[in-house]
Amino acid sequence: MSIFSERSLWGRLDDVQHDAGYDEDHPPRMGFFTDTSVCIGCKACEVACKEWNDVPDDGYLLTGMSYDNTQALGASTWRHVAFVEKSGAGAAPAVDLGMPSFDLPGAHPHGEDQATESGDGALRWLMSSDVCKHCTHAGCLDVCPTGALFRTEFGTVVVQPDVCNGCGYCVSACPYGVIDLRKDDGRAFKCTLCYDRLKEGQTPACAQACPTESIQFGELSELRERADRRLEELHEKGVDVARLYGRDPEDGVGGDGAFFLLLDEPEVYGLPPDPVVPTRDIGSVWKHVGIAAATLFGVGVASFVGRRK
Amino acid sequence: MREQSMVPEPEFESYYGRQILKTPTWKTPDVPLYLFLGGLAGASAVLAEGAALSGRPQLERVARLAAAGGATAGTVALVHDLGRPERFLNMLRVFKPTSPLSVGSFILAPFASFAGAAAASQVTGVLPRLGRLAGVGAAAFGPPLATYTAALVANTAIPAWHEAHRELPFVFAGSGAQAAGGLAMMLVPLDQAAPARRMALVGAALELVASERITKKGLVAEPYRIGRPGRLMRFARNASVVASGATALAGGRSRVLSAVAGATYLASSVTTRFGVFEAGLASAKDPKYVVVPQKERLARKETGGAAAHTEGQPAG
Amino acid sequence: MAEADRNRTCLTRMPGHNGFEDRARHQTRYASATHLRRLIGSLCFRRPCRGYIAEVNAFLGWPAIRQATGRDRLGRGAAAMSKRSETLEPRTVKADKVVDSVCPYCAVGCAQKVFVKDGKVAQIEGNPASPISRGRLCPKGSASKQLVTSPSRVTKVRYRRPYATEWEDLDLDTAVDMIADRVIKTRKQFWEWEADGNRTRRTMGIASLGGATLDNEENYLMKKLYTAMGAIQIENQARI
Amino acid sequence: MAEAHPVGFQWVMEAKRRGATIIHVDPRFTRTSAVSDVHVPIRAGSDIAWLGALVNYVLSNDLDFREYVVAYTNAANIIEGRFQDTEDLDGLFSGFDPETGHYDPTSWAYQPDSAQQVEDDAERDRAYGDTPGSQESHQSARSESHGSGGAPVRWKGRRDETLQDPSCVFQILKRHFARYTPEMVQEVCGIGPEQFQRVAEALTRNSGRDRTTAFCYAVGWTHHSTGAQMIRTASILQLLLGNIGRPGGGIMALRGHASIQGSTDIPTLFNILPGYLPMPTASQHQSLDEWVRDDEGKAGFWGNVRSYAVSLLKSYWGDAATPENDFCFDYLPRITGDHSTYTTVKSMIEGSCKGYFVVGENPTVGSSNGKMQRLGLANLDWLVVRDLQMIETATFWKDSPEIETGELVTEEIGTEVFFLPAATHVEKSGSFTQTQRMLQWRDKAVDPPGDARSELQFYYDLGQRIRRKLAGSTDEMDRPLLDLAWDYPTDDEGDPEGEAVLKEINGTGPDGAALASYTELKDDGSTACGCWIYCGVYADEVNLARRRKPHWDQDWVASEWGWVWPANRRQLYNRASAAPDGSPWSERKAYIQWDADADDGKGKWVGPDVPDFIADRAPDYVPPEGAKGPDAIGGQDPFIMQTDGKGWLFAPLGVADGPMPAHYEPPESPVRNPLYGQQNNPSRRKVDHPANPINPSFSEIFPYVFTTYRLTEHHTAGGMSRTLPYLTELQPEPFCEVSPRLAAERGLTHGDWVTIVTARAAIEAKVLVTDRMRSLRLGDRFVEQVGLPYHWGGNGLTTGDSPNDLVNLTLDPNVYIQDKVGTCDIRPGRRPRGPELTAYVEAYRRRAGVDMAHPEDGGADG
Repeated sequence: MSIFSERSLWGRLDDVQHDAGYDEDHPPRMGFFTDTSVCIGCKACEVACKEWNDVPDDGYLLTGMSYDNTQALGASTWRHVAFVEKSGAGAAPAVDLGMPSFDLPGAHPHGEDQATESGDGALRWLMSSDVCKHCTHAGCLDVCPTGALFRTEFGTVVVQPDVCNGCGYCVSACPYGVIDLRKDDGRAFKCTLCYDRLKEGQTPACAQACPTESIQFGELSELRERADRRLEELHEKGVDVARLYGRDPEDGVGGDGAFFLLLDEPEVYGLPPDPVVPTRDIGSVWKHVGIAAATLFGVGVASFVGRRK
Repeated sequence: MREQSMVPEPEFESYYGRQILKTPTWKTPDVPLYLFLGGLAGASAVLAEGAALSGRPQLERVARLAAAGGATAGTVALVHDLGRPERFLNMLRVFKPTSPLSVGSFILAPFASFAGAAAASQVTGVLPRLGRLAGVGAAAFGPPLATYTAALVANTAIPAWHEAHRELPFVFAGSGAQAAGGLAMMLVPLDQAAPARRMALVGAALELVASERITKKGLVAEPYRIGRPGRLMRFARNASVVASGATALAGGRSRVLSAVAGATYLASSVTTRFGVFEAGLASAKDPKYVVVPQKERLARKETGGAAAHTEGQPAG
Repeated sequence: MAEADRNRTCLTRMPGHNGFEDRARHQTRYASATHLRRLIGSLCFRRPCRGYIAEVNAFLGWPAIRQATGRDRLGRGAAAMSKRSETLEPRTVKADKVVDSVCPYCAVGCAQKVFVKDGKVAQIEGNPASPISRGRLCPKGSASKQLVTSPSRVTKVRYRRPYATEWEDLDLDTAVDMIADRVIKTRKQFWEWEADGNRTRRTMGIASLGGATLDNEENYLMKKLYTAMGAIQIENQARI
Repeated sequence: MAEAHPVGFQWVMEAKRRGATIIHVDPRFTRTSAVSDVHVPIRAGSDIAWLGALVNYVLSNDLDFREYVVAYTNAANIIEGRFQDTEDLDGLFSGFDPETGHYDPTSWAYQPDSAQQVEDDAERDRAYGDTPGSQESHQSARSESHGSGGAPVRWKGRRDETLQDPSCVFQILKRHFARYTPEMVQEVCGIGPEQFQRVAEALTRNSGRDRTTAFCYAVGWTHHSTGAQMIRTASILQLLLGNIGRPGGGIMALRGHASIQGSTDIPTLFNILPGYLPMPTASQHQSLDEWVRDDEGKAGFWGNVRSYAVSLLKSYWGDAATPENDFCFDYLPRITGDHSTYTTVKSMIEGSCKGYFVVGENPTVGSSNGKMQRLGLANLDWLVVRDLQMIETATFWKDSPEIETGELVTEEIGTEVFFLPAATHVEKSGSFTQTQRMLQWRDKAVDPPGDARSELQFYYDLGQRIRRKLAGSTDEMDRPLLDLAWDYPTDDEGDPEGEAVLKEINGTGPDGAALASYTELKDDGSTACGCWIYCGVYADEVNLARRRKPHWDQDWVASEWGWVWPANRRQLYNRASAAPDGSPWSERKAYIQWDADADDGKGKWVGPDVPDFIADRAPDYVPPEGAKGPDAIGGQDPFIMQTDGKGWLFAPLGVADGPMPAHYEPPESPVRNPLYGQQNNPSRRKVDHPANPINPSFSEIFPYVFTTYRLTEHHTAGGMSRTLPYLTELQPEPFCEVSPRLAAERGLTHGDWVTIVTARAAIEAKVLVTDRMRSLRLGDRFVEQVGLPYHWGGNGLTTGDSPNDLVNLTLDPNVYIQDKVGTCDIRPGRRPRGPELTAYVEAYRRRAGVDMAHPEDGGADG
């Protein structure tokens, strides 16, 4: 459809701010690179985020999901540290384990055959701080009917709490399951990449707190280069399981503004393996809606055609 | 039908079996009702204008009221669903072609105004010419109103909805036609209800064909086949078939049968919307609907190279 | 310095002791509030135009109009920006003062900056200038604003009478005075000039536990006072 | 380290990024293990066997840094011929008295290198009016009588620098550790030989001239009845490898509280006074002379102890302290042995200690054997609790577990409780000393709310009131209070100025001006100094702890951020970073070195840090006969706080449980000590009380090992974390961790309730069944461990039973710290409630055959 300029909805888009109506001299696109290979699972990011953004607590529940009692990103959790305990061979399985591996840790007693000389790579404890991806093509932003969700001058995707009317459309449109409505408030919330701090040139709270530089903040273009180098370094060290996630500007969301270095398949961390922005198909959707509307109109007309009973 | 998937249960990894997507926060019954009411109102507006043109005053009256009433009740349902209802007007803050809800708001607002004005004029007899003009407007906005709701659910990351984005508009168009036709069959004398019967019949056929195409989509369509949404979809289909049979055989002869068939169409239409809605919820709640198709797509991409991104690939 | 760290300090470098006041000096290369306002101004209609009546102004402020007339045709960016977003700034900028502090939890000694607004703590965050912590904090350190502002903090003296089943209120002055009386009495009661023939000059009736979470100056006064009292059973977490 | 000190761990990650190998030794697979190159699961409490085997590996393969070892350690010292090792006595050293459980260390001593030394020493003893033999009592192994630097040796001693003499330390060490083999490590620790080999190779490969290895530890080493010796084993290893006093080396204690280092330097501890001056011991110290005699005049900076002591007395009693009255030495109360916290708790239960201040601690949750803590509290006359939140220690009288069981009844508890709200770290100004001895000043940000006050204000106010009430008293016992220098400027709210106190700590000269260095302290009463090692923090009237020069504006040592005691030295003993001749060991590891051309050819030590040495002492300096104090430090004696200037591979005295470490089993253990016939540390301090019964070793009733630890998301006894929503939601319930094998053995289901029982208590928690807990294979058997994060208690946003209730009280004989390793049983389901709980534990005791006549013993050594 001609209203959609090329690349606005799908595919590589190198200047997302310009596409969103900002002048050429807008600031560079900012983002996160979360290197999970150095994450120690301390959850400082979760707390620093809440302290800065006044996000309420999200309930007290011992989940048994390793040390993850936060469970998932949501309206009151904008950073979420996943903990994955993987035993067995040191390397991640290429496809699947032959059994669903979402059992709780230790669900399969090993008994006498359990190896006792640990440090043999028999056990991996993966940690990863998840966050809103600030997609190049953001489903939440596309579907928001009020303009509450908008693209900032930094290329990030932010909910404006003074506008949001809590329609909830964004919730269904996020291919990562990030954004959600806060029940007692009614509005949608998610990571703002500390929009307010960015305006003053400050680092987002989570990245500032992160003790081990697992969460790195900066210009997206630079972060991508850094991530490429880090991946190369890890591959040279023989960490073949390392891969970048959300780095590729050609992927289904045009690349993430917050991307990751993972040590296993994305779904192991609760991430979709190949997310696509729903709006990629909006042209097709409207086309079919149009035809269907015409069909309905036609049915209406046809109903009055013919002899009168 | 036994509840089982048509493809072998795939093996996949996930994070403690947790869902990847968020479950849509849209409330039941607000939103499925809204889907239904939009269809009813939109198709009724067409029916009303047809009736007006063809001189069927009782059909016109019922259809006009159905259009206005559906639009009003639908708007109420929609506003009620909002987390901040007082900010309903923010829906008109921008016009976003990427957001079916935004587009829908710019359809619903004029439609509701036109349909309301037309119905008011009809009922009160005031400003009949303007009322007719409004009726034309409503008829123009009616079909989009009835079908845009398909875009509303299709343009999401919910696999069961998104993967049906080509078919859902037709399901919704057919479902709307059934509802409008069904309601008129219930309330309009036999001699004026023929267009309503025809609309319901054709709508039912449209919906059945489109629904069938959806259910054949493999794993992503599994939620339409199993569990509660599966039962709802089967009920709706069966209801449509029964109502259509009755309508075709005796719809024009028996007032009672016509009314029963009409009510069955209505029930079918409502049930379809709940079925589609709940299939989406179920689809969001199980990570396999996200992981498995996406892994398959990645695998195809690896083997098939760049061709994978072309239109027509399931998006998952 | 690691690459990431260099980047981070570049972005967040806050002047060592002067707090945020001279942050302008550290304005980064990519954004500043004035730059932004200029940017927004060029994207949106300038609202208070001469000659327009208020309604027109309001209408022109309607984002859909901005959308239709500006470059953000899809209404996903500049056109959708709200007034709040346009003028947003971090609350730390409005702080009355920024105070250098140190995290109160473990002994790593991470440097904190405490932002104070209207006599209340508005934010506590890591100080990037620290050679120990480089601005980073763990979850506990990151929660220290909540520690300070916690609604469950007890801020009134509580008193439990012997054999009582409930707390009572007690005036602070009275409480400290009562404690002084107790100290004097117990000290005397358990006074011991000698043990096993050796002079001890002490009281065995009074003990104390604590100090590892306190300041050096506080520990100093405590030990000094206790020693003068003759109390020796003075201990803290270092033994536990 | 990633668990409990995440921000400090950034430097480990930094090292890893640069190629360092990270080895993590821990019973559990923790967040540290997750990012380490090697995780070595070890049976809790078996670290001496593990480290000892590494020592043996170094010694038997000649992998020690010989030049360093010969020059800087006491490897070459010849030990008295009377010395007998554990090799000779099946687990005991010579000098053990089975009656008292104490060692007499005289047989561990250095041989003098001349008869003249013996004669001089005897002469000195006679000058003090002692017979030479009575020196032994002064050199008692009992550690509470020593300050920092350990016990002073009498002489540097005879040395054989070829290290061949069979009586030299090096050879003794070699023989002592010979039985600590990789096979023994498997047998004791559950660590396989390949794993051992991997670590041993990594460790030795990364030590020497060009490379250094660092050790970090926390309470995983200190919380044992052999804790001090665990750290000594690491010290021996690091000295042998040349990793002490050099950049990138060292043994770093990761301490757990903001100013726990400060509260040791300026102690709220029973056995020391500020600056590690010993509290006077009644049997030995009845005058200033007696108090300082052990150290005075000895080589090193402890030789000036009289200046430090007199200056402290001057800061305490000001003008009242005069040369004529021994500077008020007599005002100091004397100790008579162990008055540590657990001993004090016992005297509370027994009714001989009636008033208790608890200040920023929560002993009913944070101290071991919580029941004894609560029984003690319940028998007080009065209790003062100062804290931010309503902690369990303040509410014991109404909601402790013993109330639930009926062992205590609220209406029968006569303790008068005062809860006084305290100020937080932003509501007062003051300094913390962090774990690397750095003082950092905090400015006050806001006023404390309501009745909340700083401790500074409370104690100042309390002191004022007591002094007012006693004014006019002629009772001699009140003189120390009435003569106390207790006058500090205050702000409008009555809060004393912290900087004024800091200045008193720093010390002042005759003119009242702040001193710049402890070398300026005098023993004539002309100087006052509250803590000699902190002298200089307020030099030139400037609060150097307040310095905040950004690290990017200075070199990597960052000397202008805060202030580090002593003398702003960032690394202790850094003279050892240079070879004996003063040149760097290698360019890569250069730090402090001798620059012979500096100062117009007089030469001095230079480098990025403050040299931990006398600045102009040449490497070839040999002290003249009879030199005292700092003058007696040779140019190649880097350990300037030791009286012989050397690092001690062998402790000729000062360590209560032997001159060398030996592995003993924890007081409760399922394992028979394979190394010696002696099962437990023979010198361990037992706490004899019916509420402290010890599980019999090897008991089938208590077959599992348990240990306690921290989680990142919480802080010690929880008062500062369980009360905060943001931390509570991250770890919202108490839990324990077990291996899948143990879960199968006991039928435990992941996420369900379980009950953990010892002879002291039974608690309940949810269980996490996880591969992170390893089943350890010791020889032909498995040992299972139960992991217990200990943060919980009855109050706060998240509540639960306190794991410390399970822990027994058996103390290290050097420092009186408890052993947190014990044995237990674990069963599915929740624990019984009320009186049934008491009966439940009682039944366990009966079945395990706990000897309630000697409950504290454990009975493993006959």
